Amino acid sequence: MLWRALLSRLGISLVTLWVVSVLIFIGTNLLPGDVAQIILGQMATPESTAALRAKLGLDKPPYLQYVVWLQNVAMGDLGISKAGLGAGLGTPIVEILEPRIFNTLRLTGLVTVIVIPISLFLGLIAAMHPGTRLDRAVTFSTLSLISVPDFLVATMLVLIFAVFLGWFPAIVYLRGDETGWVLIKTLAMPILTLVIVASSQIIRMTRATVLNVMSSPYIEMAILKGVPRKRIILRHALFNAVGPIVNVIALNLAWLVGGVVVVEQIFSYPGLAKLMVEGVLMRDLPLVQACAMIFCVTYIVLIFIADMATILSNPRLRHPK
Amino acid sequence: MSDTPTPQNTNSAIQFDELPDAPPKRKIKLSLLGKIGVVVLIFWAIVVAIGPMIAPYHEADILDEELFIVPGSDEMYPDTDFQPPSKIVLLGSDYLGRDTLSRILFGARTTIGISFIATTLAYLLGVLLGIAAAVGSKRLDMILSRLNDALLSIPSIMFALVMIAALGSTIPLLILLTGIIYATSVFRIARSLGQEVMVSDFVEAARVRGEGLWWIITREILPNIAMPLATDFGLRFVWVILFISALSFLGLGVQPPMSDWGSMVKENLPGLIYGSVAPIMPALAIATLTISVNMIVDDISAHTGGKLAKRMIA
Amino acid sequence: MKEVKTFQQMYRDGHVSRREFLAAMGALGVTAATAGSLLTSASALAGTPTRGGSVIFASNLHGPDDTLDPLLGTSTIDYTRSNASRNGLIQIWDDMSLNAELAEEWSVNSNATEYTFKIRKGVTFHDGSELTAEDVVWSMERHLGEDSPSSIKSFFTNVTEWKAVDKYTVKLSLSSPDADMPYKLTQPQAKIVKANATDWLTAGSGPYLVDSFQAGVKSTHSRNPNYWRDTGQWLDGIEITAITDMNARLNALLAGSVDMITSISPKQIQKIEESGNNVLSVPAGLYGGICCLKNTAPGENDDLVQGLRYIQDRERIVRKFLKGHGTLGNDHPINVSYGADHCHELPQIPYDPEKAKYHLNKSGYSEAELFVAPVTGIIEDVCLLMQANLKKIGFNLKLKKVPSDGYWGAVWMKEPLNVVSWNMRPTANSMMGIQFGPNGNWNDTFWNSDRMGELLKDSLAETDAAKRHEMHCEMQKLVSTQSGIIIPYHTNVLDAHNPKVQGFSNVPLGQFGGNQWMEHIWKNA
Amino acid sequence: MSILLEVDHLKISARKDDDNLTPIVKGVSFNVARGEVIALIGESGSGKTTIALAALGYTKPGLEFTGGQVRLEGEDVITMASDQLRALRGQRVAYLAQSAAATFNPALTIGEQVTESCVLHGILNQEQANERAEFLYRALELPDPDRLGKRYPHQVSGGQLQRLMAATALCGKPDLLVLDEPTTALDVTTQIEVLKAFKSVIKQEGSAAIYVTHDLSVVAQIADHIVVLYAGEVQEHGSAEQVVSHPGHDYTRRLMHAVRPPPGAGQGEETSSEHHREAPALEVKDIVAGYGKTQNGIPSITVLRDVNVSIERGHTVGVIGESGCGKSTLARVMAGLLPAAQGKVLLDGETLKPALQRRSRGELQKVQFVFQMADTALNPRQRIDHILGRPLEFYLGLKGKEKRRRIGELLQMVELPQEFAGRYPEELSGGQKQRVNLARALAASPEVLLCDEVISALDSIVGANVIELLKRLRKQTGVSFVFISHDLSTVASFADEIVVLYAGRVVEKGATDAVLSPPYHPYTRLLISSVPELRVGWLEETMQTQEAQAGIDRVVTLTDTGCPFFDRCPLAIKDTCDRETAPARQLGAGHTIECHRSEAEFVH
Repeated sequence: MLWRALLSRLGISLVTLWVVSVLIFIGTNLLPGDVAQIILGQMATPESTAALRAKLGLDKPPYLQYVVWLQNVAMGDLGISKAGLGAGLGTPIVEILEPRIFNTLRLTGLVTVIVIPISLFLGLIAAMHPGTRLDRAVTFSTLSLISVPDFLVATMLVLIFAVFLGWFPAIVYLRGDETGWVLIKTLAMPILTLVIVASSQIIRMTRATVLNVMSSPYIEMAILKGVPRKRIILRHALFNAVGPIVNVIALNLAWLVGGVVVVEQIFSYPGLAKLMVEGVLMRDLPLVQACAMIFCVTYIVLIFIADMATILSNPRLRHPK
Repeated sequence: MSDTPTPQNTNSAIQFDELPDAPPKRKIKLSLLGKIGVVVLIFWAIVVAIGPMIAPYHEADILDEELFIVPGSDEMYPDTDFQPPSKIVLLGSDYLGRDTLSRILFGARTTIGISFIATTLAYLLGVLLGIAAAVGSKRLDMILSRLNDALLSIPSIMFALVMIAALGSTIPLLILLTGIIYATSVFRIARSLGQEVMVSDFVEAARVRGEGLWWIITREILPNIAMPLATDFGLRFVWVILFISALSFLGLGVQPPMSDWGSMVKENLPGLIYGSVAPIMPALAIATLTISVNMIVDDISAHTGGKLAKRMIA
Repeated sequence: MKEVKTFQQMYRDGHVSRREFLAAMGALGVTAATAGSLLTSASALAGTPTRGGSVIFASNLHGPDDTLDPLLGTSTIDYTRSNASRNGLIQIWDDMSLNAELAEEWSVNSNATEYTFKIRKGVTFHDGSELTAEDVVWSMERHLGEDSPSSIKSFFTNVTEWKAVDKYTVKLSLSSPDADMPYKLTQPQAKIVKANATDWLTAGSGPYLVDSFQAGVKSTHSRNPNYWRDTGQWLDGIEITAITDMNARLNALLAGSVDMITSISPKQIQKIEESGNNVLSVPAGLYGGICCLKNTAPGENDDLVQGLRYIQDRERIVRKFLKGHGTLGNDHPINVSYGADHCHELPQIPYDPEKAKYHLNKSGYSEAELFVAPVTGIIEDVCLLMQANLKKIGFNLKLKKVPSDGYWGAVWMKEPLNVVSWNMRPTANSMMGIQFGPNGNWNDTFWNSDRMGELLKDSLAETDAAKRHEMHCEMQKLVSTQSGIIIPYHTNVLDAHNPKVQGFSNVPLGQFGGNQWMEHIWKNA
Repeated sequence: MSILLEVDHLKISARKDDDNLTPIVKGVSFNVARGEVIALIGESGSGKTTIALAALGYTKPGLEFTGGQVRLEGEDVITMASDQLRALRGQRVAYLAQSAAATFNPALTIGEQVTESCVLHGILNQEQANERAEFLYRALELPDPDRLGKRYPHQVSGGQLQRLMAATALCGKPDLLVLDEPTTALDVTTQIEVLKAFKSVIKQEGSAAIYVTHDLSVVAQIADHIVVLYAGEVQEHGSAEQVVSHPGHDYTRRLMHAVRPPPGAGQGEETSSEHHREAPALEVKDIVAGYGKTQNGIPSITVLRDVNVSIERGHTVGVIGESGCGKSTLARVMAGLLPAAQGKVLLDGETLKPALQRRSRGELQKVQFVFQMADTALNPRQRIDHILGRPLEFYLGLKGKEKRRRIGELLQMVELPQEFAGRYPEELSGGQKQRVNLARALAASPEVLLCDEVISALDSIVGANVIELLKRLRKQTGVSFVFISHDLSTVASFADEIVVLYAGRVVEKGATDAVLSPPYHPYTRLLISSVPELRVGWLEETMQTQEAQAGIDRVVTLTDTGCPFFDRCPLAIKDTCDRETAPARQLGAGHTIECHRSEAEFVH
């Protein structure tokens, strides 16, 4: 039963991935302008354009282009970026991606490490004392934070911490060899922004889910058994709230990888989202496709993991009759 | 002799009437925060209706320098941009020397209007397809669900970015894109609500009666999922406002000189370092609107037992 | 002589260029010789150079298409890197004069069709090999041919061949006369790199080595210990990056995260100065403008264009949008920064809504659509002001905002009314020629005038200063009355830096003094 | 006997949103002595559970104490601080909830949950607690006691969970047990088993108990004293013997009246034969049905096998069996909601299409389905007149005045006031909703009504009234009924014929009298003997009998071969019953028993 559930989720993920690849291919090919012409820029002539089109395989019918592209992607070959292509060199996208992925993962990782304990703690505290001042403070502040645009949060934080207080640098400027405290300090502003935005959602979801579980009969039973509040939350409620919480964490992680354009833009952080925006601006189709694939794969993998966690946390599936 | 008075035993019926099944459902009563939310919401609704009429200036008007001349001063060309609130400009002026208040009043129609239409579109699409998936064949459900999953997996800002880069920035496209992007989450909710209602006894009763699909959808299912969907509409509306603001922030919003709140924040950000209120005011407008909608939704979903919250991520 | 003093102060503050200063002095009747003695070098005013330290330079734009190949350069960050690590044959100095760089000296034949360059001996690339004529020929030949990826290959369409006469002599043959060729060779794309280069990191001979390079992220540079000349090279190291968001860029400077930021907005100047940082404002010929295509409606209607000229509130634009860091535009590109070629006799077109109304009424149009993209600083604001002012006189100008990406391919030179931005060219001739000449690559208002062609050709050959000035005046008058270009303003090159960093020049051809600051700036400890 | 718990003028109210208090419990007083079982009896809304929970110093969310005291050994639990309460709960007073399936945390092992309370209170350490739990498992006759603690709640059956609930409560040796309808959700055969276990353990442990129920017959078996509650007030209070045999109060008598006599011969009602015709009104032949993919006519989860039932015109056929036996599935096959994998459904002798989508409107009209839960079967967003009007419009094409008139008639038929037409379902009580549910089915003027457990969700008095209504309607309309229920007494009092289902097979069928009198199928006998009788001492008597052994609760398994009842049957013949399909023995007119044993061997 467990394996069946896992396999069916895996199947669904793979199908979704395939649909995603088709959508991305169609979507990016909608971008205006002939790629070849864009690469050649204002110097394009009919002959050179045709030659480049042939070189890039753009003279083939779209479905063939798709098949070739999918094959290459599956083999880990994400194509050649327009960057430097004119000189006959080109840059393999993998090379461009590598440092960006590293940066994105580093930021996401640091944010996650901070966000998860904080949000779980605050969410649980709020759920443990519903209706109290603490709960209302948490509820109201998270509600407010998810209601304001993230660029405002980011800008206010910069003004306070970087410009007025001067504690942290206003933008991320990485030398590449930072470690430990220096690294944290350098990344402080984006981390702070993302922590605030992401944790608000997780706190709310944790609180809501735990409260929802708290209204179930087995929690009432635990109360009537004289189980202390702390144990009720941590042992009885949390276990059953794992599914939704893991899910919202997964969604937030996916957002951290691909959805933080505004934040990366404001802090000039060389992450993946910013790379994709730059790719769109340059009409660098292979680059846009590669980034989009990475985001979608991340999303699908994270959701798959969350589903796994949900399935595994369900004793019915873990311990069949 | 119990739940109805029958002729034989009217006397005892009075004494031992059938006890009510459950206390009558509590009517939704808003908390103080919820009430504040409603007041703010009504305020913005009025602004949408009559904002441009009560605005002191037109949204495109760049105020003349003469307006700002302080009597007695020999400064002939006083600054007009990023002016603090005064009698001339109640909420200050923006980076070009336009009246912030007027632009917020005009912008309410743009921002709320676009978001509202986009959310409505998302609902039309999402509910239609979601219910189709819920009541339709397994194969249809599979196709729609996978397509939906795929769309969901693409970061929405990226999706919008590529499409706007591809097709140009126009209001109809903005609405269509936002509608499609948010239809994905509406789809999931409508589908799960639809599936829930679909297996309920009263739908089964209608099926046993021989009712057609259309009747079942419109008379049995829709009325029963209307309330949770309406609540969710509020939340979705907030996200759409934030999303469109983010797009505006990235420069993909409406055409100048039309004002929308998101672009207003962006274009006036340079004033922030001078302590200008120009970027703060539209941000506050967004925040008051979104927070108030969220407060109302929060209140309502507190009464529906957090079911909603569970679906939000489902 | 109050005016002289004022100008002196303006020059020191960087509000006027040397050229402008000299021109202004001329206008005031001060002779050139006297003017020269009034002028003190910017560096001398700033203080004494010190060795050591490093700076972080933040440009306004970068991305995965950043390149170390000079020929592909398209942005400030590419030019900056190019100047840091490579040399050209010829370079432009502070006073817009041509000076020897890798070419020790050069000569030209009488009809300007053959140039001979003497290459400096003993120059080595960063990998230690010697720079010779062969490298020059290889580097320059890459600009030739239709398939060349060079972004300035159109400059060299008249090149017949580059030839190494001996190890240190190069000969250039042209198919048609070109007196501006030396200026073209000062372009950042025309740097000399090692022949058959494969490793772009060590392919240059410039003052700073490339230690690391990540496109769209940053590059790091350290002093070239074997540099062939002594221009200071005060800094130990340079880091070059970009911050795309204008506010983020400013915040970075204010917070001390970077030392130099390019392309600041005039609105930010007050804050920068309050914060104790310095603004470098170099008057220049660069401008933003509106193109009305003359070959199609509505731009073909002279009255419409004339009406749009009168509706430009030029004074307010310079006063308010540029905060004074710019000059009034007179609907032709050649402003005072071009020195003697600028026609100061031409009357300044005023803001006159009545005349605008008259012309627009006469044109028969009551509305039009203008394509706007944020291609340069305040162009959007200018269009919004124009729109608001047109509204007052009953003309409905619709603004169609489009993204700046793809703008040059999809909108510019295609839509009837669009916006444009032009960088300053080294000479008035090259500027006029490229935009309005009969063979101009980018005749973006599709205005063709035989007289213009004649004047361009003749002025290039004219040696008499007065006559040349007269010809330029005629050209400027033609452009400002007959072409479809509307130029309301010229903006200064605006940059900002930490006050510890000093020694910037005033070359108006790029950021921080023509993008060639690295050799002679220093940072006080 | 010393007094353990004193409930003294207890008042509990519900706080509404507008801060008004609605009294729920209106000054209730009673005492519980040590070692004594007090039953709180009443219908839903009487406040019995609320009072019981007060013994733990607990109120459900939204309720609050507004007066009186609940003294445990002289100490008022209402005013206790939360620490004291925590110490009290689980240690001195333990609670057993109605639905063990919901009150066990699905994520934790049974062992942890059983021992949690006493370990937390420091009564025992984990090891001792485990031992104690194991001891209790044995005492409660739970299978596999050594390993039970390591299993999860979903891995054991409902009846076992209910007993595990008792183990949880008893683990800390509390002074007082509060049992809240602990057997209501169980099948009769399981209920008797659990009751038995409770009773003996309570006796062994010597603890006092408050037993909350609506079922007088259950109370009679277990309680020493009975407190009868109505609308938050005590109606009668006395010893079990006294209340059961000499009810003093009007309401108690009405409760007694609603209890149907135990099933037996001679209860079936005579239905007039004037509606008789040749062909049965509805007939199912050789039905095989189930869920999942069907291969070779066998669904992957087969629920019904070779089922034959025929409903004569104007007759009532009762279908009886434990949960999971396939009763509802049979009704769904008849209605066409679940197309059968094999077999035929005939209406008036005409074969119906298996799926309802393919049946004609006229065919659909003739067979109407009455759903079990009126709460969910009525669309909460439709007014009663819409609910009743739709079938009138749909089948009969009635409109306007004519429709309104007919709606009025229908309401009259089900004894509801006319003004209910304008109400929404949630404004009605459970019994009223069930009447609307019936009226909707009647609106179609059907020939056959399929009633699926229509009274099992109702309180006894209300349920009894609905049965009376059904009897009247049958007389008035001559409609045939298929009456599905797990409650043999109800079926016995209403049906002409009974079909006994076990694990998807018809094990016995025939006229009501024939089925309810010997010879019995062993399973029928088990069912009959499991129905509690309303007299003190019945449980003890039944515990001695052989049948009780068969009641040992096992998961009903669907078998492909042999008799499915094999592993519970006291008369099972090894190697025969588990291998060969039981033959159908004809025992007189229409009476069939499927069993390997001969008629003579059936225990009489």
